[in-house]
Amino acid sequence: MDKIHKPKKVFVPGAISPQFVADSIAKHQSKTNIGAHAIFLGQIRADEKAEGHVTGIEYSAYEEMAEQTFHEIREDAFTKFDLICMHIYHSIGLVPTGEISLFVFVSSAHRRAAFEASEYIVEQIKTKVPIFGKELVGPAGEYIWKENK
Amino acid sequence: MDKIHKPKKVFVPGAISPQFVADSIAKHQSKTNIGAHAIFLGQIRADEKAEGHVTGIEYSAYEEMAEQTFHEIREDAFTKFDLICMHIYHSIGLVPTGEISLFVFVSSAHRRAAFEASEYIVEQIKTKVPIFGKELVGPAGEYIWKENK
Amino acid sequence: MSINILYFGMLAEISGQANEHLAGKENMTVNDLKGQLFEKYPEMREKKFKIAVNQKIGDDETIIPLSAEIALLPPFAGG
Amino acid sequence: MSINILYFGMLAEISGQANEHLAGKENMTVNDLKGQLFEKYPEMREKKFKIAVNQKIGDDETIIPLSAEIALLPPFAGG
Repeated sequence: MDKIHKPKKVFVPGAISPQFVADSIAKHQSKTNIGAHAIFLGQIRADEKAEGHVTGIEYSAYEEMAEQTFHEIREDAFTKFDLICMHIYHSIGLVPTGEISLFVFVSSAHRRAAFEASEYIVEQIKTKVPIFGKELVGPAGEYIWKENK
Repeated sequence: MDKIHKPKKVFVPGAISPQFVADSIAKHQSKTNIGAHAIFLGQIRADEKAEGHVTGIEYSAYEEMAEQTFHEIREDAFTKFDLICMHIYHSIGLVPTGEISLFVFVSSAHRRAAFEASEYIVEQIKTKVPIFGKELVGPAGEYIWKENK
Repeated sequence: MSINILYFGMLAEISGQANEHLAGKENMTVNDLKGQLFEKYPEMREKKFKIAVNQKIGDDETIIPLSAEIALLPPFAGG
Repeated sequence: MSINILYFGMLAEISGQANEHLAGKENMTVNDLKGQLFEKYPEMREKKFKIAVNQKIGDDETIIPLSAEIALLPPFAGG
């Protein structure tokens, strides 16, 4: 499956659950050439803004372009790093504070490739994928458009 | 709890389950200052040796010194990186091929600290902690003493 | 020639819609389109955004082909 | 003076035990102890190992204090 690198569905509605992460890990235990997994999880912070605390982020995306960009990031990372598996999941829609909105999971024989790929992929996602986020703040439900640095 | 940095029990008997990883993640969802989790998992490879495939690793340790060294690595990492939480778990005893023997879990407000700390901690563990491993190979149960590079 | 424009995030708020068709002309550039947009939606002048032409980020000189899909993309916030 | 020595991994296999007490003397160094060990277990000469004195890695010149806990540590394999 992974060798063909078919475009995969990245967007999942709402938060990504810890159980989903566990199930993904468990699926890789039959791949006995894997020695290292690096997992990155993005979690929604309750940042303090002038209007109040952030209570969640509502994600939207230019989905067709985003899925295509995720696919290109995958292909590029497989070329650059000696990886066995790679999975990327991103939330779409509302993700409340404390919940997970990004799950990047790379696996390799040795740790170096996993570490490097994990960081590289996250940076690529932050800068290249057309995903937009409304930070919901305060009890009145005001919002601020989020911008990656 | 995490601010006091009390020495924590690192060794767990046998393999570390994906469910254990999920439970650890879930416990961090109430910490709403966390924005990034980096997780490293070491998985046992079925490496091919002259005597046959590796079927598992039997870990032993100089436990008192190892726990103390893990504690020093923790303290050092908290000083070096802007972390909110850090957890390290390592197997002791037999871990079969495909199962997880190391779980390093760091959390921070922003991704950079989590990435850097994750890699640093894993390297420190590999070189400084007195843990020993017998790679069990082939059907006859022969073994080779493992050595980190 | 009519151009299909998709608006995202705060740009959809300014335009008040997720997409619309604007009149275009042959060999129109992204810069030409921006001029039209700024005239119609003066608020967009102050906003930071990129324009994707058929799902590729273009620059001001990029030519807009016939029946292209144009998207106005505010700053990215994924992750 | 008697020194308590812990053996780990392949060194425990060579010594045939997890720990033992060896006779020591005042101001004995790690190097002196190695000499004793190599005499008793010639096979250890070819093995790579570190010696921990009271849970700190020592070098050849490290003095072994009274009632120290000594550990022979083969290459680490954690992770």
